[in-house]
Amino acid sequence: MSQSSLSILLLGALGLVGIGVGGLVLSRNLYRLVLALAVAETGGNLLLVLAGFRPGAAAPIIEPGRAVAAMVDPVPQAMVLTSIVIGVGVQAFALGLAIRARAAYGSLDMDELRGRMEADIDAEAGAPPAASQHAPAIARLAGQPEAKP
Amino acid sequence: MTALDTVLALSTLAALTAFLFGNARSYAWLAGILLTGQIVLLAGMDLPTSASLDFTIFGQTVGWQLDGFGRFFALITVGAALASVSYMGGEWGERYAAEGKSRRWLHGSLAANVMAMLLLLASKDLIAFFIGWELTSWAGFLLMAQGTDRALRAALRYVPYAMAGAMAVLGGLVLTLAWTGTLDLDGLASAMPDLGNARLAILLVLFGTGFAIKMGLLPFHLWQTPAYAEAPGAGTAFLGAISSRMGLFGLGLLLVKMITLSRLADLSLVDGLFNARDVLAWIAALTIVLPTFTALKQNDARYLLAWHGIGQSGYMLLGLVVGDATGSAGGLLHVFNHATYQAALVLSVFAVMHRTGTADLNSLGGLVTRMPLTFLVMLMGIIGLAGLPPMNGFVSKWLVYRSLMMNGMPLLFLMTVLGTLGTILSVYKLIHNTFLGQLRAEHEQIREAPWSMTVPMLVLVGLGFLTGAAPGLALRWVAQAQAALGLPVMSYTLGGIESARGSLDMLWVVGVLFAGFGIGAILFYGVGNRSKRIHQLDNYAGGHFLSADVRYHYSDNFYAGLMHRIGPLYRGSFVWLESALASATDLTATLMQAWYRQAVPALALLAAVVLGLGWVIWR
Amino acid sequence: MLTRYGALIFAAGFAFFLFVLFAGQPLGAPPMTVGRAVLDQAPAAVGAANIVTSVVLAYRGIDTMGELAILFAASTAVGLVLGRGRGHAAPTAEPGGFILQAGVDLLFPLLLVVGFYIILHGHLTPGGGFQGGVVLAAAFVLPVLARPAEQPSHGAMAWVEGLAGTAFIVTGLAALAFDRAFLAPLLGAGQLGALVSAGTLPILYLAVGLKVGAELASLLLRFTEEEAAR
Amino acid sequence: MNPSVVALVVALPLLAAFLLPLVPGSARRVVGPLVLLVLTGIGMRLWDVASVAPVVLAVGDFLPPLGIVFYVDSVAALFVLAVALLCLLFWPWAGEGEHLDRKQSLTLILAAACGGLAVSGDLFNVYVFYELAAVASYGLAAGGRGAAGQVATFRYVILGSLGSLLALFGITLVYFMTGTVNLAHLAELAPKALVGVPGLAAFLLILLGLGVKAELFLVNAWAPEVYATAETRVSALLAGLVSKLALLVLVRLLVLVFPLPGTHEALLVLGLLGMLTGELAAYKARDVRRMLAWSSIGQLGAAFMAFSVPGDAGLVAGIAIALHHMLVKPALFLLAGRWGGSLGRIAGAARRSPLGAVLFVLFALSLLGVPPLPGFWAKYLLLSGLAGQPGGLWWLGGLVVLLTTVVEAVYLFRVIGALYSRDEGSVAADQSATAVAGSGMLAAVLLVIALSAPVLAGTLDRMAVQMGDVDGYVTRVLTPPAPAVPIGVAP
Amino acid sequence: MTWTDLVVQVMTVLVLAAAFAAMFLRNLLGAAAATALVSLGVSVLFVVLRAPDVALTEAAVGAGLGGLLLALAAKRLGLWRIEVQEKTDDGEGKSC
Repeated sequence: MSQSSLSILLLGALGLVGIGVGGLVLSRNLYRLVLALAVAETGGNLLLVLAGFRPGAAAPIIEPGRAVAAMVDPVPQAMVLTSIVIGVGVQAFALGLAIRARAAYGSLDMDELRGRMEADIDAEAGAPPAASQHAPAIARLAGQPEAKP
Repeated sequence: MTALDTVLALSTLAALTAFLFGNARSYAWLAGILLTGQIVLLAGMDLPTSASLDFTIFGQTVGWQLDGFGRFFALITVGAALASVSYMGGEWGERYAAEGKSRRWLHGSLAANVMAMLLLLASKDLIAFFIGWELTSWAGFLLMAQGTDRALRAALRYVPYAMAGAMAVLGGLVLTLAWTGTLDLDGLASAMPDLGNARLAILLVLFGTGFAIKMGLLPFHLWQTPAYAEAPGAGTAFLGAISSRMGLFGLGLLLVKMITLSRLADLSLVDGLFNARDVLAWIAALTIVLPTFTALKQNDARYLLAWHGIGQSGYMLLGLVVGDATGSAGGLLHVFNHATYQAALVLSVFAVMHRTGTADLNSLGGLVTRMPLTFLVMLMGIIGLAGLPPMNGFVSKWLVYRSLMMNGMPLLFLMTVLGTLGTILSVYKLIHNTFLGQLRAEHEQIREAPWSMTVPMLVLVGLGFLTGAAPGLALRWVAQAQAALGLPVMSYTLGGIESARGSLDMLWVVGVLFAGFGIGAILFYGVGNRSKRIHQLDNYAGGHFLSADVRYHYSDNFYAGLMHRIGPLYRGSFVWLESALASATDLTATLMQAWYRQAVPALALLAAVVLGLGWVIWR
Repeated sequence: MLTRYGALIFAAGFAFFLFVLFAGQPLGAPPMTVGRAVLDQAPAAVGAANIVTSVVLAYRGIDTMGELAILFAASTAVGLVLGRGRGHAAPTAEPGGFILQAGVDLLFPLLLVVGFYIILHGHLTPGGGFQGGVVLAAAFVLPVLARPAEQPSHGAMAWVEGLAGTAFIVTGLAALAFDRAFLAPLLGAGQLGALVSAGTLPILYLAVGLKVGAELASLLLRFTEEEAAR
Repeated sequence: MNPSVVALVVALPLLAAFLLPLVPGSARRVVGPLVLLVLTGIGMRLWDVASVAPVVLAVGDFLPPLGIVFYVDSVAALFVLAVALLCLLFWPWAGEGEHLDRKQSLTLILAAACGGLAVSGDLFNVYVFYELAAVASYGLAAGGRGAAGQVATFRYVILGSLGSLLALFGITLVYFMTGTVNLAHLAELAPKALVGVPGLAAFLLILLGLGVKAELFLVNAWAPEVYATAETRVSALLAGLVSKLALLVLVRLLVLVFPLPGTHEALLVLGLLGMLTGELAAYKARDVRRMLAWSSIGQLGAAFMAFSVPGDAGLVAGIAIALHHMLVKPALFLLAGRWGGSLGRIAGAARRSPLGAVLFVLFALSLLGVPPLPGFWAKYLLLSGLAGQPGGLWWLGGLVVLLTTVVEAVYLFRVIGALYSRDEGSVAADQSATAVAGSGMLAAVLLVIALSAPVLAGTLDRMAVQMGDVDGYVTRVLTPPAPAVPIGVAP
Repeated sequence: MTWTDLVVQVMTVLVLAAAFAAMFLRNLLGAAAATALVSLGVSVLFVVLRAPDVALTEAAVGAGLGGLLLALAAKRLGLWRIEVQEKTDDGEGKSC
């Protein structure tokens, strides 16, 4: 395989990472966040496999008949196996959380969920709700003292 | 087991027993015995005495050793504690317990203070010093926080000051270690003067700030008044008498022993415009004047005295910084003198509070007929505070004045005189509003304070009078302190000082004074006595008669005319400074918290990574 | 709006910087410091024709153990989040059409066979415990999709999970009995390329496959349970 | 001692976690504690051995650097011990049915992962254990009180996964440059191979990636939310234990693999910012739980600053701070279980449970570094380490430490003042007996340490020297002690 | 230019396109499908990179299992009813 397509592969891997990370910071939908994470991790795995690849080398599997040819580095492949499974495990857990959050707050919008969460925390602590983003700045800066019952 | 070990063991024992049995009615006796034992041991101790406990940690040896300087302060500490404990032992303590407040904690925190201060005063190296310093701060906090929520709030206001001071000292400590390689005080005494000017200035600022905060020097004085005034009576007496002097102790070690005054004088700041010594002297002078005139405005006797406590510490520092034999002797002697009459005054004020239930100078008056002994105590006390003969306050202040004149510092001298003027005015307000004028109707049934309270007060003022008439008694300890610091030792006599350029013999002064009183009395009574006793209420003012049901006492808005003149000078700048600092911190904190409340933390992370990689790549 | 553009710029910059970094690396010419040694020694030392397998199960066996633990932790955590304590309410979804059901019935044994084949040949050919385990999981989940009414018992699955994981660790610990280090391959390398070779590797891979299959199956089944039953 | 004992540190808790659901009901409750007790024994044994000479285990008898290596020096042994004890202290005893089993399994897995992080000597293996610890702590955090916790955990998962991704890039970069992931091998190659821009970039990526759990500034925004919503038991474990192990791993990498110019500065700056932001944010916190969360961020910033000091001085200071915080913060979180609300609520709580209040004061004072409590020595080491450096950033760091300590004093004493104030709080806030007992035990340890400080100081120095001994690490790992058994042949 | 180069180029383009789709498709179910497609494409690339094990795993775990998980989760999240999630769930819907 030519060097140019190696560069293309590198670009592809990093492109996946860029797209995934971009989606991770851009989107506010929990489900979409999980997707973005999956895409970015796929890119990372591709990169890691690339780290062990040599053009013209064979897959690291010995066919009994054939003589042992030059092979690609097997260690990164083993690592990638691990990281793929890890990624799926985290993805499943995140989806479970999203389901619960949706069931509790009836929304998948991160901003809304975050607001509800802050409100719950303050309510449980018995502290007055924090000054909202829309309150005049000076009120936010002044900050409230601790709650006195 | 050296004498110092015994003293420390006794103080520890006192603290333990206080926390165990402090609630018992008769615990004060045990505490008194333990404290007396410490006084005896301290007085009889040969100097320097080192403790047998010491250990090495992270390459530094930590140990304790008491020299003349420390012993001088230690004696005052234990004495003040003894006075407070005996005051607590009687009716006052009963009332305190009856109000549902914990005598255990009061006794305990008092004993803890004594122990901590002894550890501090006996420290042999900076680590031991810092340990003692912190223990003193937090034991002081404990004592301040006793009793009421007002006291707790005042103590909480003390926390940032105390911590800032401690951290300044700690910073100085580590820098000292980094620069000189030693933390032993004697080793530093030889190593520190060799440091360059810049480093010495840094150390001076760090240590100086820490000590100044403890001492209540301007501009770090705001915490002290409420914290000391709101504490329970015995605690207030102890705190006002000695607690903040630990700052002076530290400054003495730093300025005189380690840096030495001559090196201080060479240390020129703002390229030679003035040297560090002048700066310190002027800080001291300002500390004399401003708090004193703030005291003039107080309407609560406790606050008034607390403000004076700050002002008087200025005299001590000033004398120490002037640094010749008489000046330093005056400064150090003033520590002892101030302890005697400050404690007496505070106790008398609390005696009045004990009977009348208030220390508000606008709601008292005419108590002289009801509480004559307390009146006597306060009278002698304010004479000492104002620095007039025959009390001991006169001696120390005279020494300071004299050294200022001799060293050609007329401006500073004028400042001290101004301070004394303010002192006289405000203490007159104190005694007038409390004891003179006409008795209020609600105070008709007031009785004299119980013996358990009057005796300690009388002992204290008696001590003040004695050392006023025969300063030599106290100057012994002072001379040892001077020697330990490496200052020129003042040659003293029983009556005062013997010097070619004007000596002072208080025995003569007091003798002449009382002779004068006697002659006056003989003339007055002997040669046709025309006086006639009238009742306290049988007088008239402004031309029209007052019937006995209208009590007339001119106390509200005291010194109206004077205040009309100097009132506009009170700007409250320091309060403004403090609140500005607080709100600035608040603002920064809110901004910092905004980071943790951001909507998309991942975005910030990403941005950071990108910037970081950019830094790495184009570095 | 501004933050959105900022995010785009940062994401692009991130990718760009990574490109700058990795473009400077020996792309296509890895140092193979460890890799070459592994390639040289693995066949003799471990005896697996599939060298990746010998790396996964022998050289980096601890990684695989951690990987199993991660799957276990994930499914446990999902159970903690989605689970409803004891007993599972029967899903309310109606069964699928005939075609689907029949297809699944045909598929089930096929998947089972394929899965075990992949697992047991993991040391010879591409594939192994993880891949085969996924197939097994699919084999058990598809019927549920077809007939939501009849669910396999979580209890049985838990047993498979636990025993498979235990088998892996015990096989590792067995080495201690022969005074070897933890997870050292036993039973000799055998003849390269034979089905019965590579010592304990097939056993390990079987354990991995069963555990992964059970984990993933229970994980998937968690998601098939309906919200309504909560 | 058979070095394979080291493997038990990981294998045993995992085995128990796998088997837990199969154990019949009555015995099920004792499995976890038993295993943790055994782990404690192993930790003590390892401590004894490792304080003489570190223990090396080549897993599977594969000669390093081919296989994975476990390396136990005295620091690692101490952390293994701490893992066992803290997991025991915060063991989920009560709970309903299956959920309790799950929490127990997750706690066991967390213990295994933390033990693995402490002993592992392989970069990618560290990554795996880090992920394991991550997933376990996600689960525990989400198993908390209600949906707010699950939203917070989701945000935590997103941030943590992004971090792991970064770390993976760092590892990939390292592999590109050196072709190995064995720490000793890397330490050998680093001076030549891991230099310049890529090396520093790899360090930055790994630092920010693994820093998420260590509450490193920039990646710690999850902490307040999670600690405020998770069970205090879990918050205590995360803040006390997991963060320290992530820290330990990062320090190992810094010492062994990345002795580059610039790494220490980066660590210093991040730690400085963390301390500044954490302490100041805590100053404005409106409830105790989040206050503690932010203060732990600040403390970890201090630890990072300490480790940023080159040489053994930095290691000594860092280890001291980490251990002290590992002791104090869990206790404070325990007490915050009942007193986690706003100050208005806990007003006057000291009258109801005086012992709890006294314990709170004790730990607060130690956190502030009031002598002679251990916190003072930690702070002293940190400051003297920073002061020993030639000026510049390091002195700025020292200044920040001093100033933030003042802020810390203010907010901690705000709480103490509320506890002891004479007006009544809105809710009855009696301290729970278990919390008092647990924090009481920790307090006893604290006081013992305070009394035996001079002795422990020497031990600390030795630990730091052992940890900083790179050449020793390389030789011990890469030259196997005994001739390896001919591989593949059953004896 | 050998066939591998061709495969690489085609698959890379396809994968990137699928990734974009996964990020910007309004229909989240479609986005999930696109994500699975990304995994599949990458697994092909793995084959080209002489990593058959990884390819199998990526196909089985990443594409198959991951896709199944996403689909089931989407069902439970009620994302199969497109018109509903348009309004409530999709954050981008509002903030664009």
